[in-house]
Amino acid sequence: MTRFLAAISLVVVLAFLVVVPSGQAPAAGGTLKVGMILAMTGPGAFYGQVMSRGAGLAVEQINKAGGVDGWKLELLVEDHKSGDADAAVTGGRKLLDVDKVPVILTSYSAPTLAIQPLAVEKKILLLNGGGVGSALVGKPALYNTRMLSSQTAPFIVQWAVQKMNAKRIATLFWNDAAGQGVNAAVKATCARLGCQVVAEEPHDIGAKTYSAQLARIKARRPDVLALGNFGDDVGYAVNQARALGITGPIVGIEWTPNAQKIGGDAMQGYTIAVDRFDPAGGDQNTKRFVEGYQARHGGVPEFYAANYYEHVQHVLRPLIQRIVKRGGTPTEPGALLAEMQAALKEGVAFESVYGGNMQLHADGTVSKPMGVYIVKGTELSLVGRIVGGKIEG
Amino acid sequence: MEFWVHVLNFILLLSILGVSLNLLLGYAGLVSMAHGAFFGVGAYAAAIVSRDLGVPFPLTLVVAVAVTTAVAAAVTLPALRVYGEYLILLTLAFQMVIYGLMLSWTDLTAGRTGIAGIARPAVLGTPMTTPTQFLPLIAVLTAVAFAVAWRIGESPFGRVLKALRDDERATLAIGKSVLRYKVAVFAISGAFAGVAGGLFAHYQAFINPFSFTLDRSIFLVALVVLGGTANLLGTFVGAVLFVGLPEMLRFIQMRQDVVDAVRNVIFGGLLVLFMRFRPEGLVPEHSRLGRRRRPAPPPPDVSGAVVIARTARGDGATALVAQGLAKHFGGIRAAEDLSLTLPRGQVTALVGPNGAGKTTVFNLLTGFLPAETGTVTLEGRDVTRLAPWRAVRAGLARSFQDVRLFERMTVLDNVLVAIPDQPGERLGPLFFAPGRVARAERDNRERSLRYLAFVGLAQRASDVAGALSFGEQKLVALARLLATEADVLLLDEPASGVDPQWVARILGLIRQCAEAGRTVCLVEHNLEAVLAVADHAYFMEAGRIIAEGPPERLMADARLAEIYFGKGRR
Amino acid sequence: MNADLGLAAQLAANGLIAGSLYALLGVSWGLIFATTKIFHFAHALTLAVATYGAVLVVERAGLGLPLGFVAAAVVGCLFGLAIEVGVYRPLRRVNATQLNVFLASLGFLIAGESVLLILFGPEARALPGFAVEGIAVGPVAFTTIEALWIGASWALVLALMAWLRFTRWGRAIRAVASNPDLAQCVGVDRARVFVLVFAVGSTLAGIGGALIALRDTASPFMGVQPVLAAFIAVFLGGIGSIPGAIAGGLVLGLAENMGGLFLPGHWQGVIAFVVLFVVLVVRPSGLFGAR
Amino acid sequence: MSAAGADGAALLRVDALVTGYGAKQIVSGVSLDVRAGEVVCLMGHNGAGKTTLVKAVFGLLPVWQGSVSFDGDPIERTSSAERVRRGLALVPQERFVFADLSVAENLDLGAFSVTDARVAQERRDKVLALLPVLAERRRQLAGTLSGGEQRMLSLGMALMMRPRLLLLDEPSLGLSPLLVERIMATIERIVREERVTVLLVEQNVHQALSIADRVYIVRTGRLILEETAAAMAARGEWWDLF
Repeated sequence: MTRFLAAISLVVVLAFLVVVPSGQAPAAGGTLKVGMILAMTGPGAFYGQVMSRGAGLAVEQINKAGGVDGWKLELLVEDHKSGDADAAVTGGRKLLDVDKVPVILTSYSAPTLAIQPLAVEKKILLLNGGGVGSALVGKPALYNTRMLSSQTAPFIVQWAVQKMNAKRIATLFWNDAAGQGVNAAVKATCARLGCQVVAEEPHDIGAKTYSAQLARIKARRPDVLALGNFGDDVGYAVNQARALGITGPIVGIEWTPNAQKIGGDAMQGYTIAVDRFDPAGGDQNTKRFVEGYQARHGGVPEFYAANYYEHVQHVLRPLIQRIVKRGGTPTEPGALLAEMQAALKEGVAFESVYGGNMQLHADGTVSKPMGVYIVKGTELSLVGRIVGGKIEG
Repeated sequence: MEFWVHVLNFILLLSILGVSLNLLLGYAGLVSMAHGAFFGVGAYAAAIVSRDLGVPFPLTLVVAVAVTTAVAAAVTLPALRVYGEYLILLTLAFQMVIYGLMLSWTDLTAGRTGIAGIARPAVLGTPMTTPTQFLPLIAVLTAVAFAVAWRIGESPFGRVLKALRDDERATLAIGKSVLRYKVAVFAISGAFAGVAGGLFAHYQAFINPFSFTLDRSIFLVALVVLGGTANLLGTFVGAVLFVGLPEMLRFIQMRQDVVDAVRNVIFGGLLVLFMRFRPEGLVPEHSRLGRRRRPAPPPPDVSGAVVIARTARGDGATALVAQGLAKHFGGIRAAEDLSLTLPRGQVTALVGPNGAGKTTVFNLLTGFLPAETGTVTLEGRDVTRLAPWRAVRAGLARSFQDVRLFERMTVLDNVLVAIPDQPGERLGPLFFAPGRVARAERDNRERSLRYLAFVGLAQRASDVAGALSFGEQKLVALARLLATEADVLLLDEPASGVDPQWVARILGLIRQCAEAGRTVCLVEHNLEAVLAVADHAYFMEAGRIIAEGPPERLMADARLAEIYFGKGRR
Repeated sequence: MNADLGLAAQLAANGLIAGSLYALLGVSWGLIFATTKIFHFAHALTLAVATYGAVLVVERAGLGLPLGFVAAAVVGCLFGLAIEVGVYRPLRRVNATQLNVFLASLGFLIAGESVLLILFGPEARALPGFAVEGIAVGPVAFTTIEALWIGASWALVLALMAWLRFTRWGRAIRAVASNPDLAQCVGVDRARVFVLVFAVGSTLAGIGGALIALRDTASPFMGVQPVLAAFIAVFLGGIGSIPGAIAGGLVLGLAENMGGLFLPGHWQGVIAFVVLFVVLVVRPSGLFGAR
Repeated sequence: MSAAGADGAALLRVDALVTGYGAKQIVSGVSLDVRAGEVVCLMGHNGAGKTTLVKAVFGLLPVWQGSVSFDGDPIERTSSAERVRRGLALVPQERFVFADLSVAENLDLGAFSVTDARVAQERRDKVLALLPVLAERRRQLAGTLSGGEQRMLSLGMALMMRPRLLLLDEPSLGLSPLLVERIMATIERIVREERVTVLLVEQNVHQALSIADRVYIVRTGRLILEETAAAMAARGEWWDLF
């Protein structure tokens, strides 16, 4: 018995000896480590995969070109298991303590909120391109490069009221900060524009089955169904709403090729207001990204890949350049975060793969080019631009 | 090293939870698939009172403990009625309901988004933020948790829990309120989970339902079982191995998603292999590691006969009178108009053919079965409606035909656990009057050794009971029965299945008990034994007493012989 | 008012759809549990593995949906057998306690799901090839997939009941479930019956998985939720009773959905476990159990 | 005790058998034999180990030491199902019918080892003729039968197996004297008409002696006496043996 335990202790000690030193290597001069905490496992693992590919592509492109002013980038990915705060914090601690990363790219509202205090404590920059919960606004050190649901949702109500003549609107939304943000924004906008929210149905993320919610919605006979959900769930929800005999227009704030595949024919006419990444459109930046992605991974990139590509290529790169230019060291604690704050104070606009620039704000939100799109065939087509808070259709 | 300190903090937090579950699962044998939920209840309680009411840190922990204790005790009440897979399922259902509430009751819990910005505890005005700053607090509380759990587990209280785990009916039969112990251990377990939950909330400063899933509950059960049940060291070893080691996988150059999957494959595979090849876990219950080695008990120089003397409670000529007892199962008459008297200091036997209802009589007398009609009077006191354990406390105890020892406990503990009114069975004295508990324990151990000496098994005191031969087990059962200090002893087939040389010994002991003033009633098929030991006998057939008298006279009755051996055929 | 009636009708239909599938899964798990007394959590893995079998056949090999269902049945059957022979039988040989068998089952599930993840990746995989159309009957609307759920579930459940009732081995299974010792006395080989119930139960789970994937896609962790529903169906109905498991599945499906009359739909998942909790507390023998 | 019957015609021979439950040894070295055509009765007080012995003979419990041979072949390592195929049948002491199955299904299960439906049908007809009370209740659930009827059914199931050796564990337990008599008469008839060899465990000494050829008495897992039924009956008084 004792020998058995002794053997186990030996294994533990040896494992420590083997493993710990390898993690102890300090950030060598010339390499800047970029941490990511993503949904690598669990129901959202798809997003983690796409996001890490996006960022990875940018790192490859930069390193192949000799780095940013001599600084090579290295990507370190940790897993938050699709929303597990414990995993996010442990992964964050590892990135901060062992790898000494000056920046972490995160996704999902909850894990982002969970590691934000660590970021403040260690003075590191936090970039989020996935989570859209309204709780992400105004958090020190955290900058969102994706428009939050509360920013995009009002426009879809506006569209519904103006173009679809909606009087009665029903909402079906993720039961989390992101979905609730949509629902709240829909209600507020409705109150302003004189329509009525007749049903509010939250659903669990990844529920796949919405029959109870949709039956309740159908019974309230809405003119328009507004979706406050994301990812694949959009496809399932639209599909099931049509199958259940909800015939009115369906509007939302997200569309992904995968959701289109799941939704199939039912997606026809689905309308969204969104800061849309269009792989076919855009400018030089877009092209470099899309072509690189296709060459590396095959297939057209999702906007989740685009957002994290952007983080590295269009946010981190200029920040590092600015630091180097004024003679600083970007890996120094707090350097990147301070530079970000300084850049925003100066009103620096960052480039984007969405076509044109994006404007980051001091409260951590972003403004990107927005539009209203409708599904025709299996593609989105632009039906209206949003400029300065107004829809131009 | 912040990261490794963080991992250590996590190991400590989970080992508090493991200890909490080990008290339930390892000591009391109660499965809980809801420990993830208990953990969460504690965390949310602390977070919510901190967020909404601005309650400061140590107080939030108190609230967390109070709420979790109450919730755990409330779950116990339905859980008392169910066993085995039902308890698994009941606690699983509870886990899912609590998790569902955390997700869906968004007004209170903020749902999936979670509660952010939970206040960090402050020491002298500076908040604790880093893992290193937290470590002393977590370490101290973990140490306290282990100490308290160890104190409980290795005390007379813990001994009753183990008895409960090994055999619930037999625990009732030695006069312990199974209900009280079950509720208490669930509540204690809940309190520990509350401590862990509250600490966790303040440590992470953020909680959401993901930390309190069924997966976490499953992980905890696996942790305790793999570490070794009823051994706290095992839980700690398990936490180090299954929380700490996987963190090292982070440093292996592999894709994160694959690493996580590989970790799960290893973990799941280990679970399967352990169940097959080492079900007792890494550190088994009776491992010498993790507990004080008990010195071999010195054989008492005095004979055991002193301890078997009757503790005077009444002094009439009859100890027990039963009148008009009846019981039916469906349409079958198990007992009908049963009346009998047990004279003090005598041995009375119940005889009759198989299936006549003799054991049913014992069950009716001791409250294991509720009688439909009739009364049982013990020393002039009506004990008809008493719960079995209360009947024992009143002085009426029974043994079982199939012995029912607590098989995973030592022989000494089997006897020791039966001694009534031990101060260490109550949590108050256990923690606030340790001197009294220790003195009582010393006395009781000595007393138990005397009981064992009386039955001639003192030298086997530190053996595990399940390893004894059947005959020896019967003797231990007799010692255990005597240790309840009941005056009236109902012995169900004390000599059946025992080698002849043992039979004589057991009968001799029974005689001695009677001579020492205890009242004995026995059911026995070995009629020679009845002749040898009984002063008086009742003859039963089909749930009725049809004759009584001295055994020799009953056996001379041709009519009774015909009933016993069957009628000749025409 | 009319809308409320329509809502009730729609919710009832939803309940019937979900309930039929729960009944099928409940029967598939309950058959194994009643006969072997194994709390077979790894049934969830059987379901997922079999569904991936179907997806591979249809998507990769392009062999058409009917063959996909055959694949689900065959893979489920073989996989269930492998668990019985490779995991449970060795445990029985060392007289493992019920808790230990349960933990081994859990361990196998955890490991197996991760192997699926490593092999096939985390993303949801569709099981294509079914022409989905909406069907409207008065105020009630559903899809052809859901019609298939109901049809296939009931066909399988009734076929199983008939098989158990009228065939020699069916009787042998019921004999072992009813009185294992006596079954041995009449020469029924317990080991063979165990193998048989794992084969049959796992086949049904495989088909159930493919039915689910038709509407909700396949993923490595897809099995747990349906199998939890199966547990609930079985314990609602009363262990050991096939009709009980069917009724339990229907009650569960209806309770979850009809709850929508009073509660927002996202409480669905909670309702199921509240119902289970209450039944276990108030009537542990199940709603339809004899004892 | 000496194993009688050295004439070699023993159908069942148990030699120095040791067995028990879990770690508990209940039967400690029993040797006995049953010759073809005999009715041998095993007696002893409760807990003496009779049922344990019979279960080990039938294969429901593992044989720890010693051997069991049937018709000259060692069978102690074979499964119960195999022993049934060889011609053993056991009617257990408790739970001797499938309570949730109908009478007809119970009987069919008795003939489980017969794969030919016609043969099974024939046997069933014969059993129903022998035990007419079952014929009337064919569709009823066995659990709803009276105690005596359940006993009859259990005998019927055993007969469906066409056993060469029938092990009966206390068939009279829990029955009224009248029913005991009927069961015993039925057993006697079965022995006569079907030429079945029987090893009977019985507490009802008078009844057992009336149909038994020889008797073994068991006490605490060992045989303490073997004699002919006639010699046993001649004692007239058995208190000392139990």
